[in-house]
Amino acid sequence: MTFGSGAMTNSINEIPDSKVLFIIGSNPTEAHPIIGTKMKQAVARGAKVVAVDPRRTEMADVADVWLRLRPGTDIALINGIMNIILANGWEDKKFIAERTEGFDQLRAQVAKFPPEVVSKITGVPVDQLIEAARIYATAESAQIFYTLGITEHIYGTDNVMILADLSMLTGNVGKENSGVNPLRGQNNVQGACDMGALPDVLPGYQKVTSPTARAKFEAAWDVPIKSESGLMLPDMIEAAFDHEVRAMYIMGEDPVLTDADANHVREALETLDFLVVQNIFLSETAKLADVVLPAGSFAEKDGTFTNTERRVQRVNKAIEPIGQARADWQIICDLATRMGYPFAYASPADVMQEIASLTPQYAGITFERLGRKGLQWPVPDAEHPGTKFLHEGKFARGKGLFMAIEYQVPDEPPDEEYPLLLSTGRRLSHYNISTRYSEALDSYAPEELAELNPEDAERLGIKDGERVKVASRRGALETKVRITDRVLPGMLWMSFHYKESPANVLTNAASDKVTKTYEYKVCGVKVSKVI
Amino acid sequence: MKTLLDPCCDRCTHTPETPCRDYVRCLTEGPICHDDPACKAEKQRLLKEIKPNEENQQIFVCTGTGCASCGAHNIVDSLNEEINHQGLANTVNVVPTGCHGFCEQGPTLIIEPRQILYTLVKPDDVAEIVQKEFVEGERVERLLYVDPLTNQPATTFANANFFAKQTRVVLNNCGFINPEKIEDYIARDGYKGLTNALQKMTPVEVIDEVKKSGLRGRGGAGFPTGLKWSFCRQAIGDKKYIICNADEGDPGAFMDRGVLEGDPHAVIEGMLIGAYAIGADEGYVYCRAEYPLAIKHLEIAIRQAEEVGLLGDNILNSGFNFHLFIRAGAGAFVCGEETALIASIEGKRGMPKVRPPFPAQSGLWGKPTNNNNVETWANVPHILRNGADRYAQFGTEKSKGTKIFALTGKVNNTGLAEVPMGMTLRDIIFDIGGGIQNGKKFKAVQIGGPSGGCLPDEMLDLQVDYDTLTKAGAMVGSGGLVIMDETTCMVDIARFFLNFSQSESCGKCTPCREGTKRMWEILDRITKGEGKEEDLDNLEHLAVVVKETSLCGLGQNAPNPVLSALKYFRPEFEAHIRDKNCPAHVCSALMTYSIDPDKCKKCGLCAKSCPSGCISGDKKTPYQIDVAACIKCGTCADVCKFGAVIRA
Amino acid sequence: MEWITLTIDGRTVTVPKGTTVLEACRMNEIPIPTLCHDPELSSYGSCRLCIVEIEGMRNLPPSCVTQATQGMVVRTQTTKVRDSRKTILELLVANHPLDCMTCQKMGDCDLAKYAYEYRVTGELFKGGERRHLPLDDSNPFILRDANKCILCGKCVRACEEVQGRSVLDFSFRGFHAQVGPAFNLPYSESECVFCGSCVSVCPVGALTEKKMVGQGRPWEVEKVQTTCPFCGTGCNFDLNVKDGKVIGVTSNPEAPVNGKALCVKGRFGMDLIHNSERLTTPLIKKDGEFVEATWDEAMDLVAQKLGEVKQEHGADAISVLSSARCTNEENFLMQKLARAVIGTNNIDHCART
Amino acid sequence: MCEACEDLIDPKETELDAVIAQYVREKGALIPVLQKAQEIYGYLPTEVLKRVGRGLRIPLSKIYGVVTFYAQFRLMPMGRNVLRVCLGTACHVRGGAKVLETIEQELGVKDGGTTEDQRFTLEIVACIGACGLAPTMMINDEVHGRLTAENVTEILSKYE
Repeated sequence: MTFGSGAMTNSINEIPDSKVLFIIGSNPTEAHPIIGTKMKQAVARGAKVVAVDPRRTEMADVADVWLRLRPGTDIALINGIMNIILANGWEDKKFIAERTEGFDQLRAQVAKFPPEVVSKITGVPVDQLIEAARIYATAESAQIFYTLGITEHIYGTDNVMILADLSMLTGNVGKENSGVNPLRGQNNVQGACDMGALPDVLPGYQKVTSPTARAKFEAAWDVPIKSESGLMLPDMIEAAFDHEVRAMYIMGEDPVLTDADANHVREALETLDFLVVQNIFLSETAKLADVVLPAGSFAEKDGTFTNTERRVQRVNKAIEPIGQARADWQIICDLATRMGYPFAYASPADVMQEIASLTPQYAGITFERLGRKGLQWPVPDAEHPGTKFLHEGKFARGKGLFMAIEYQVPDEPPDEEYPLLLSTGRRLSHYNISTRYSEALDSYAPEELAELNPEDAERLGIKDGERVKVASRRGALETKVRITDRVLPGMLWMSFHYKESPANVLTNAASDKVTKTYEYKVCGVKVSKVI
Repeated sequence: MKTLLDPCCDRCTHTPETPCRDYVRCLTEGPICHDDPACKAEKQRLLKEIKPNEENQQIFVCTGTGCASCGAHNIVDSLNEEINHQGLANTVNVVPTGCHGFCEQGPTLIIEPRQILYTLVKPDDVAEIVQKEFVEGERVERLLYVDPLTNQPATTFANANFFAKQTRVVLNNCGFINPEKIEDYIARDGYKGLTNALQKMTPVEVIDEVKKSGLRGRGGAGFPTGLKWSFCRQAIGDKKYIICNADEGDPGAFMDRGVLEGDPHAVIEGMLIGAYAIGADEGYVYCRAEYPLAIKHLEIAIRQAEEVGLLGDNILNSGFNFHLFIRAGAGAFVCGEETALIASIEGKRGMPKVRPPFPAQSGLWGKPTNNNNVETWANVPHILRNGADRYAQFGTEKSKGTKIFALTGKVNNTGLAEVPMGMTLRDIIFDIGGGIQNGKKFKAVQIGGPSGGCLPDEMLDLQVDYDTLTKAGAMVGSGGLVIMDETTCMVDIARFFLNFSQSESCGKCTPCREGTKRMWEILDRITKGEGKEEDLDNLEHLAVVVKETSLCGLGQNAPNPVLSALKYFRPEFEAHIRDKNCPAHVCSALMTYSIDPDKCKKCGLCAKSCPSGCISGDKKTPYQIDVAACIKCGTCADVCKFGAVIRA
Repeated sequence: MEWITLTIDGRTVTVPKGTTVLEACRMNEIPIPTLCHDPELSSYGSCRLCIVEIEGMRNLPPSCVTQATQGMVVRTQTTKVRDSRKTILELLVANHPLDCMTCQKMGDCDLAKYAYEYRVTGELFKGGERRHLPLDDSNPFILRDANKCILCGKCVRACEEVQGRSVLDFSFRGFHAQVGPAFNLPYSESECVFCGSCVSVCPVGALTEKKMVGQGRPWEVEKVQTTCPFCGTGCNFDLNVKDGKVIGVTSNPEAPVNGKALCVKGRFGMDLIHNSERLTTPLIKKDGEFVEATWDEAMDLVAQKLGEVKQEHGADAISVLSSARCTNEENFLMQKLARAVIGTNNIDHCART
Repeated sequence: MCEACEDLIDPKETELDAVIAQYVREKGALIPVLQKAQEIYGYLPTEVLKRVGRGLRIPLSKIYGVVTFYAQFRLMPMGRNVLRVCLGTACHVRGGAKVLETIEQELGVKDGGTTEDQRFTLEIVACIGACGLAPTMMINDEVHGRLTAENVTEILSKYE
């Protein structure tokens, strides 16, 4: 990363006082509704909004400028905006001089993206590009918000880095209401990363490749730790497919529905010698398992979640587990013990003690301190009040490094055979897979409604509410369609909530070279009416 | 043809873009910037054309809403016809004007300079009027106004009782200028007050002058105008607004309409002066949509003022800017309350806001805002033209100046009357108003509309000013005087006002929304003869709670008509409840109908018109009413030509 | 900070400048009834229940919008004040159904609380006109009974000021005023996204959580604050528990991120906890079919199988998928299991969705 | 544009859009726009309110709130002539009720009603400020005063 790790630099409750919101590849009012409401409060208090999205989201409706770019052309767009900023001398020269390096390479790169060219690539009119640049660059403070519309591309990392460039170019980072904020998708994706549920880092982003880091944990755990990174999810799937991985233990997730190219995932898991799935429902993945372990829901256990603004908060047990179900942490402890390494934790509070002792960001955290309000990491010691926003004064890596980013195209753009561009995401009334098990929510939004532009509908002879067959190179499904100008012509949008219309049998498993994030946002499909 | 507004010669450089500070004075006393007898003569001639005199006699025809509805426009047309026909066009001049105020006798016309007043004029009278007045130099006696008390015809309008006791300051121009011509207003010293303010005074001095005049808000509460202005002037704000409240919603009041229709520039000049004093550069006139003519005249006036540079930027080269806009109300009485009015201008439901903050701090769009009603603004030019002392000579110690009252109801001379503060009700009702119609007995006068109260005859010698009336349980309000005679039922009147208040309540605060409704229900019960003994106490208790706990003036004053009626006419309420009797014979449910066999001419009209078919009889036997079946609608009594049906 | 001193019911109290009389009273445990006031919303001053007597002020000013000033003398419990409050409550009750026995709000209803405290009889204005509006039962989440509405406007302000949506507003006026979506359509036909903020602020039974109807009375329910298991925002709320069952969710004003605000999933999606399809026992697949097993059977099998794979193919032949849905503690333990117990770095989760 | 397409365009809609465009930048534009819209359509159909809402970016709930607050706005079609009978104080004490009765019988409609032949819409209003001529009524923009049960019938006959 150009200045730090993947966490919100600012706090959610700073949002209502923002002067400028630059929202790109993110649909907060549906995917992060409460953050969405805070943004609308900001608008009510006079904040300016730049929305960048091919889809007409609610924020696009209230935006001062809505840049309706072609999916996947974000890099060109941001380069163009930086080009305009430099052309008008709107950059923050003092900030650039004092807190950044690599500006010259950036300038050279950006020079290749004059507004006219960018307008051609992105399909956004020049005057809108200029207005957006003016609003963002000339504001006293401005926040960037992005979500999976930025990361779920094969060049997702580059997308993120160029946003960092934009913020540093204008000095809109490292102060209140100024920063670059990823809105993390899942309730505890931040925490899972913090806790080192990643193949390359131990808790607290301490590299497995670092001898000192390993030494610390080996001392604490009294076992050797492998020095080379392990497999990322997509590689695990491939390795399973190639019989290099023989057994998998999957807790709480359902890759068969949530991972790209689902059919391929299913095949891979079927080839395993042994599969254990631990979940609260018999998920599509669980159906493939040799052993299924019933877990307790969040209401049935104690613990902590860490939200997208780095706030560690309590989860409190409200009821006993249903039937014989057990809390995931108890199951893991049991297994470890049975495998000859006793995990003797009396409670999650004990676990947090060990976490604090090994994770610098969590050093000052205890269940007692979290109380009703939680704490925002880093919390270096027992007195520290927590950290509202990151990078004040200096970046994690010292000076912020400008990265010159080259424009790239998606792995599988539409073509003659698969003429429509499929993009996927979440809707307000559901959350991934689990909310389907809420009677209330499911009766309210019982089925998929893929969004199709009137032009295409006209051409394909499809009417609102009709059922269609959607096919990609990897698979096919049936779904109802909603005809709406929320999507661009040539585009189809689907959620991935519905196992009846599992969008991920269509999506492309090509992934980002660094993070291995699948390109959920772009692949080619064809649509035909079901007769 | 050249008008007073045109430059006398090419030495005059005044335009809205290049304004001249002496523009207004120049038109009437000019030229100022150069001395040229020819120009002077020219200006004097044009001035004469406007002001009536022997060579230029003028017929002022009232075309205010009242007279217009009685065909005043036809009269104007036939007058012009007749005059041309008689070849008098260059010596006689017909001027359609705003309200003369004498609505009862409309259409009226006044011939200047002779001050002749003709009343109840019809188109057929026109030929005779022109012949007699302008050819033979005679009067048309039969059209002169006759005093109902003395039976003497009034030789001039000034000695007609209706006008004689009035002091016309605000209404000075009403009826004597063409409201659609700014030059008429200027010819009668219009915009001189503004010129004085801009040329000779600082904003603070203007405010002090208004304070000194003792002017108090004419909208009802009577808050000192100068003080109000100073609050808004002192308030911090990058922008300030002023508002003219022309949402004259009080049933029985129409003085604001009279002023807007008859002399719109007086209001504009008043607002200009106020804006200069307060430091506002934008203003709104919020006028109810029920006043189309007022809005029309106002629109014309604003356009004309803009054309000559009296509205806009750098007015009279003083650096002072002011822009004026009209907003038509959409029909909600509560919008007379200033915070509701502001909400309405902002495009919201007209629901009052809690104060503080007061509009002077945070009003229209959160900016400091000053709001006065039409009559208040119209007073201001006089103060600045003639000085506070001249103004303050009228009125009482605490209530200075004059007040326009709208005389209506069972009085002989209905219309608009402007009198000095402090005149007694008796003088207004009997001298100016000419007493009660058809020799009936005075019973009560309702002052101040739904916010005011009913006063009985023992209060007739009360001095009309803010404090005295409030003490008596009424209020000046906007100045509606509804006169009631013995045939008016006070319970029915109280019920009428509560019905009005509860249907106009915005519904925001509990006491007004729910309380006025329940008060009305109790009163309705009583008029239907279903009143209970405890009703009066409950009613009084509820009235006090609503008065003391409601959010805005509407709710706080809605109980006044009930409380004052209970105070002065309690026996009449008790009669309804205990004796199931309406002394005034108004509450139909409490009435019995019978037919006097001696008076009955056996025509059968009553039987034919009786909706419940409860009247029987025939050519030979007098008709009779089956009291049991009678629904007490009163139709029989209305249709009977011989007064044979007895109400009791 | 500038401080001012005033007298309330004979007590001398000192509060920061800019405090309202109501706040001053509440800071000092002096009870004042309110129906339309909510610290999270703009002040409205419409219910008039918080009226007090203040020396030198005419009428009875509402304490919620009256600023406390130096030397102010306030009386909150005089006969006049109490009588007026009682009359206002009588007026509200006169236009409010008296089906408290079966009302979902029973035990948690502010109107009922004050009516009881002020000995309201409901007799005073008996027989007068009442509202008769249809029940809005159009959606799975919110029940709207406009006849119980007291027009305090909290829901209108919450929808506009907190949610920025303005689905609700007043319509008509005076006695006929009501609150609802445009054209008073049912919620289901409006722009409503069912965040339930309106429900969370309603002081009476006009807006209630449909799924909680008949499930439990406030005094039977235990409230447990916790963190929402859905998106990454990290909203907090109270799980309402009765007899070991989660019957619904209510806002917790303490919530650091979201205050009273929630979205449709957080407020109404928790019935998934007791979904009949929940796994209640370990399952072992025997020739293609799942059969129920004991924990010992299942856990021994897992331990044994993983052991075998490690033996035959090495630790890296095992991959562990942790979960962004589970707690920090569980993720920590899972990666420790992978690294310390199994001995592989093959640990990952769907970090990227 | 071809004639066929021109036929599809609703002139009222174009007029309304022009009004919205004229006011869209102005503060507090809602009420004037609704007043003009009602002039164009004679009343305020739901579709028109939605169009105004989209044009001025005002939530529909607020527009409905405003429309139902002010007496002037109509959600139902109005007759060719709007007849406003005044029941203000002056008219009340001078027998306005009787006049109203006669009119109600004459037209067969009550307050707020519209005759079947769409000739009249009857409204009761508080005061039209012509109290001097009480009892009074207003038909469209014309005021009629000194009404009696007899002369109203004749006045009504003048309106088609």
